[in-house]
Amino acid sequence: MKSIAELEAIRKRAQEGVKLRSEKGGVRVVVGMATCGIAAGARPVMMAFVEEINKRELKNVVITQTGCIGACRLEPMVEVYQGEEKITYVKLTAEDARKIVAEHLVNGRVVKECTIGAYEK
Amino acid sequence: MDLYRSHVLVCGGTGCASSESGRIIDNFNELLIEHGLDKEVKIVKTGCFGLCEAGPVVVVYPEGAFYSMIKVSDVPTIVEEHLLKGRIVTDLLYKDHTTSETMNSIDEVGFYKKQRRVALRNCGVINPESIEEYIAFDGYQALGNVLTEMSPNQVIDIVKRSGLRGRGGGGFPTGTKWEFTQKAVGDLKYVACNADEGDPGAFMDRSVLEGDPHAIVEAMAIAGYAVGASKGFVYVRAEYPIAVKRLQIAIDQAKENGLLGEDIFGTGFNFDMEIRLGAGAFVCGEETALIASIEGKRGMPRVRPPFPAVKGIFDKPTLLNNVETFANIPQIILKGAEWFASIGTEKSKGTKVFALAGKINNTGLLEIPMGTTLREAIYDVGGGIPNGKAFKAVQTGGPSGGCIPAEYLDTPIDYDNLIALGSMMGSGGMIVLDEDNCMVDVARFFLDFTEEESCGKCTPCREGTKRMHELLDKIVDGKGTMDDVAKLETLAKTIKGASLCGLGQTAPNPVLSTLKYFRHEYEAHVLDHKCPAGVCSALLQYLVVPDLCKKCGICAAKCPVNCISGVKGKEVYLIDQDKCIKCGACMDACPFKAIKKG
Amino acid sequence: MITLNINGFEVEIKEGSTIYQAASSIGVKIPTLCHDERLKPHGSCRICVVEVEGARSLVASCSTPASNGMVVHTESESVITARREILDLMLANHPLDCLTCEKAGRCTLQDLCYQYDIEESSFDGKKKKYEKDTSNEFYYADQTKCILCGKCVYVCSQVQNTDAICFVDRGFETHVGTPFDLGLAKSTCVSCGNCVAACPVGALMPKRKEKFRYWEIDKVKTTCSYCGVGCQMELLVKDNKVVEVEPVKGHSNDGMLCVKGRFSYDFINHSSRLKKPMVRKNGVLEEVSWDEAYDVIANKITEVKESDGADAITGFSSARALTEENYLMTKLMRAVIGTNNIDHCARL
Amino acid sequence: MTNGIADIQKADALFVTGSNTTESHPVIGAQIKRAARNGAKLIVADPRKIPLAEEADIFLKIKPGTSIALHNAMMNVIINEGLQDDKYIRENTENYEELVESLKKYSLEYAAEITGVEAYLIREAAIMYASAEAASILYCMGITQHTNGTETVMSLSNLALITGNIGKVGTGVNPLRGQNNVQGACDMGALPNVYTGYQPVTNTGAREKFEQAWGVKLSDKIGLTVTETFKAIDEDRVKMLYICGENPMISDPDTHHAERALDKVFLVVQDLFLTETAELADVVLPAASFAEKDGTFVNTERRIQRVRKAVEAPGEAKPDWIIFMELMNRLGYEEHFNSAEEIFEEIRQLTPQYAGVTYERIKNKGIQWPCPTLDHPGTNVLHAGKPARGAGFLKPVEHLESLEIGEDKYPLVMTTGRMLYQYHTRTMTGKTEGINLIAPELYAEINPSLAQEKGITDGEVVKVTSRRGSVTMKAKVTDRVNKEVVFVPFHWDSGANVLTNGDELDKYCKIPGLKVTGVNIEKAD
Repeated sequence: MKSIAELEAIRKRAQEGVKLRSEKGGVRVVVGMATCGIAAGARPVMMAFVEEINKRELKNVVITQTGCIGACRLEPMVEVYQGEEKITYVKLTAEDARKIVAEHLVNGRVVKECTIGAYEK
Repeated sequence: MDLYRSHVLVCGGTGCASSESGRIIDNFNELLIEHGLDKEVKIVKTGCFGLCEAGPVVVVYPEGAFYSMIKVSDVPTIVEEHLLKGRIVTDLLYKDHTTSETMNSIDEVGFYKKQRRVALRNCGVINPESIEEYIAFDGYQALGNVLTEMSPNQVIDIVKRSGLRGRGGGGFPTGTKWEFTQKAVGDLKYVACNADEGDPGAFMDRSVLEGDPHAIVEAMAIAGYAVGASKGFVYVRAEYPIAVKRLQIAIDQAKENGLLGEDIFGTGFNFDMEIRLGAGAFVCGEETALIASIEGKRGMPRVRPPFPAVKGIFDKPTLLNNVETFANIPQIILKGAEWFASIGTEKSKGTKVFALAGKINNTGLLEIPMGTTLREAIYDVGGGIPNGKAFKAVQTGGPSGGCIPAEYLDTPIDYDNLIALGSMMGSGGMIVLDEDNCMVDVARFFLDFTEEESCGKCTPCREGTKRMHELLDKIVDGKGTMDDVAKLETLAKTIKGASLCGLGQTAPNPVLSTLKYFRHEYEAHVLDHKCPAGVCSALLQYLVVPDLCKKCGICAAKCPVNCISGVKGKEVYLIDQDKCIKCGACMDACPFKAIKKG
Repeated sequence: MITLNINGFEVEIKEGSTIYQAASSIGVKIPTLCHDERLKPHGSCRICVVEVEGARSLVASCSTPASNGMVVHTESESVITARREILDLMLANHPLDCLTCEKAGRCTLQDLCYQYDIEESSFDGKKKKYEKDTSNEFYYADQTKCILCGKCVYVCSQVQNTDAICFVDRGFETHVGTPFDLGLAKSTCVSCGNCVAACPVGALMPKRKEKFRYWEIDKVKTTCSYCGVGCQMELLVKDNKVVEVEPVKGHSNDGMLCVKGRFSYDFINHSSRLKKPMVRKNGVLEEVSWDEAYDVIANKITEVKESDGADAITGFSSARALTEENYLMTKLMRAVIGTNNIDHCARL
Repeated sequence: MTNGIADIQKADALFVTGSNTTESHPVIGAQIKRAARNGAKLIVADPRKIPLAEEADIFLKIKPGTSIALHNAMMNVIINEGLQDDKYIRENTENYEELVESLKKYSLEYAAEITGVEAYLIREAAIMYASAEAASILYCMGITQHTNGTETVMSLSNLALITGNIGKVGTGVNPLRGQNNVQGACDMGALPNVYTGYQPVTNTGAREKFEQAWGVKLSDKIGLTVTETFKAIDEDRVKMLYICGENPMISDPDTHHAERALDKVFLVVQDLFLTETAELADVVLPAASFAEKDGTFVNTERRIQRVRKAVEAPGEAKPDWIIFMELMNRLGYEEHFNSAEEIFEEIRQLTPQYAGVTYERIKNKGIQWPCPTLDHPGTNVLHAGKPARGAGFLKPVEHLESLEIGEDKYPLVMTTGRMLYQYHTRTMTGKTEGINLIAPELYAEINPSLAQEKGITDGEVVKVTSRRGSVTMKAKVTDRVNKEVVFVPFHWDSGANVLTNGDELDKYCKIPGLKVTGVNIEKAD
């Protein structure tokens, strides 16, 4: 290694890989992955989230899973936590997931059409 | 590095590895593939988490779920429930001994609450075989800062001001040692790391090497820069295969990344290191013996001066620190001398890792700030004594440490307090003894070790430990006299005063400290022919309590040496003490609890 | 130069000297079993411990540097207690066979036990027992008697530099042996006997051809008659017979000898030594008187000189003989016979 | 030796050549090892992988008889690398330019070809020797026992001179002398050309001084050397030979020739034992051993040390000096010494180097000559400041192949030497049982590949043949020697010296070329 900058570059890259173990703040994407969710197609949704976040090298984003939220009919459901705010998306497809990453996570614009509010209307 | 949604950290320390953590990892990998989770869940083999009592340990992030005592058969449950469905498997979570509460997250576990992890900070957190993970947790940044921004003198100044003292036992101020080595004249200098952890039961050095080997590589390079050395040796005992393997991987990775070798960070500084394997002699932890062993000679201490800082490996100035000492260095550089000095007591700064064992609930490795009291360590972190037994003493400092009785439990732990109590810090062994331990037997146990491990060079240690051991044997066998006790004490003092190296000078500590605090137990053995704790078999008697005896004769039937006589249904049974071999079969057999040990 | 105080006396000595050296310089004798000026201080026996005011514990005088202002007591009560205790420990693991031990009379352990009134050991535990290694032709090793002062090992590795012997095993089982305990004959030992000379007890002893006690012998210091190194040695003489040879510290040998000087002295008293002059008569050498022998030689010299001149007589002097004898032979040849035909085997 | 033995510990580099020191001078060998272990660099040159080679930083396994080429190439490297000591050369030597010129042809490749040593090793050895602060050369018969032995020594002294490694502590050109008092014998003029203290018999002043002291007229004709004597006997020029304490039947080259000569001459032998030589004598005189007399020996570092009487001589045996004195009296020359000390007093009157030495002064420790006055402490380093002759003459010397080499019938080179346990002709060591058990018999060291070629296995009896004869001995198969070299210790009778050449002598000092003998080796029938 010939410079500090090189080390810094490695560090930045590497931190992404381990932030799960240290991150307390940031964005949490919680995918409902109980039997109901999986049956409704939660797996490809989650994979889409993982791939997209990876591709965009987003920092401070944690993807996690959870059990049954209780509204099985709305699965696949995903909750995005950011600070105090919680947005619940429902009936997602992989396509939606990529959109949520692009709009919500990157640009801070909630993908209104996928939220539980929009669906319930 | 790919992004995963979940990390499963499995302890790959020696303790957990011996309880099949390797197979657990394999099983996880198989099941992840089976369930198609291998792209989203990552299995990480880490170093020791410290709470070995609870091993094998598995922690699942991002939740931090702390699973303990995991068996291979538990793996499918964790995969199917937690990883697939997001349901934490409560049954497998660690339960606190004191509260019996189930702990969801590792952060909530009482064992960790009072700890402050500096030396062990990455153990159980990173994959020790990945330099990227180490770098992610600020690895090699200290080395970078040192090489690009600091002069060797500034580095030494920081280490001095931090107040760090040698963690191998001596407690010599580390910065001063660095300064001596820097000032010593020599065409070549060496940095050496003492990883010859010889105290039975102590494994903090092993844990660091297994869990965070890059920290040692980084620290040694920093030390090399500070003292003017370009070559480092790590002396590891061959009994630590995992540590050796991971350290070698770390060295290789550091070389590949240009963090060892020539012109590091483009600064012109060169540093290389290699591992030297030791054969596991206790005495090789003594610095001059260790140096002799690195040189390929018999591991035997030599007289000092000259100190290694002046004449060390191959007669060249050598800086020798132990693993835990080095593990603190990168943190001190990154966070500053003041930060480190703010932890601990006036004369003992920072944290210290202890290997807690014996009659204690949370057997394992703990890192606590200096100045934590013995009581806090034993009760708050260690979870207290199991089975409601009474605390008797804590033995610190390894086999040549001393036993500290209950009245000193509130002593803050630091180098000087422990010495004042007739014990020592040593490398951080901490063995808790309860009412069932006989202190004479404990002293004999440690003498058994030091006698065997004496290098044989100087008379007091070689001959004296043998005779102390023999005198203790005599006392334990009920054949001792008060003359023997007196002789034992004089002999112990001679050995302490006249031996060549630290091993001999401290070998009598178990005897001297037990004589100081538990003399009544010696007297009981000699004068009353009794072992108060009921440990010393020669002094035990099995007696039939006549009032309770139902004259059934079962005891006589069970006795393997036919030393119980009586007439079934008519006469109370009687044990012939001369013939009795104290096997206890009669007591176990008696349905009426009419046989007592005393 | 530094100044220290030993037993109430001021001592000035070169910096870097040990307490032991400082004491020796004013004639204060500190007992030791393992010290040898030729060796790096190793501080094994601990008999030389002394009290230094202000020090945490007793220090080994052989390996502790003297420092300015140091106040040392070499025979204080605590020192004597420690020495007695150490001797007690040594004796506990040493056979009490002084009556028949060949080292008796020159055994440092014996002398020190006498000096410090140790009649017998107060410990009655295990004693070591080893087979004697008699495989070397010239000396034997009896580890049962060894007190592990280490001098033999260090003399072999630092003075003789042969590394034939080493410490084997640990703790109470420690003993001096050869690699893998194969015995001296199979080691790299060159039979110099320099370890034997260093042994303070009877653990390493020359194999004796006849019995003697050290108090029966006379010692004569001389120069070795083998190669040109000029090693200094002492001939041990009993009843007009050389019974042993020991090295002495000299300029060229630093207290060493080799196998020849040390052990090959049998020729001195060998039965085949010439005892009378002989003259060849009728083709056979017959013993004659000195007078007759001189006559034969003198007559021959006169005869040859008359017939062929002095240069027909040649003398070979000897690189083995005394300087004085070489001189006299050249004088015989040059002044008396009258020729420069004198040479010796310098070239061979 | 130009420098004392203790100087070995003060050298930064040691160049040991032609000396199997640990076996021939074991106590010096130990001290060389000690110096090496304490950090001195050690260069060893020898045809055999002697024990010292194991300790060496650089070992040059040189073909026998090629030392001059090695030394010249080393000097050439030193000069090319600019490592010579110009100041010393300027102030203390002569003939430097001629030397430099003569060295030019000794390129590393050329020297490697002659010596069989790889070029880079020669270069490293040269640099190691020349870069040391103080470098000492120690040599022995491996350098001198050649028909060009004197020139080989000159090349060594050239090496020392151009690097200024002379006259200082820890340096020097140091011959290790093989016998206890070979130095004393030389000092006393037991040589055909000089009186005591190397005063030439051809020098009128010296001769007159001795004539006056001894009260007789003295011959100015240089006498015969040992090797010349045998030839002279052959030619009837010598009729009587008086041998004191020597055993030429074993130690001298070409035993068969020596035997014929000794048989022919009227022989007087004075010795401790009936040696192989004494058996041929007409008169045998029993002498006292060193343990039976008082006197002095002078060791290899010129130290005059005391010998003391410990026991009485057996039977009628007498110290040699008493025998000489009585014989002198018998011949009509009055000589009455009561002790060796009285003789020594006469010696020091006649010998400037000894003038300051008395028995009283050497009571406890010996003194190194030159010691000209009673208050002189003796001299540890010769040529201090300046070489004794004013300026060291750098005589160019050339490598010359021995005449023994190069004949197809005798394709191998036999080199002789000593072993640790035996001494010289075994008259003394051969009397010790233990010694004979360890070193019982003659043997020849031969290389494994040579052994294989000849179908010889270890321990088998082989016949070694030279132009002078054949000897059978046991084969010791070892890679200590290279394939073209055979080593035979010379201690045994009817042994190595049956094969060696006694005719070709060094032109300066008449030393025979014992280290190079052309031989062939075959399995014995």
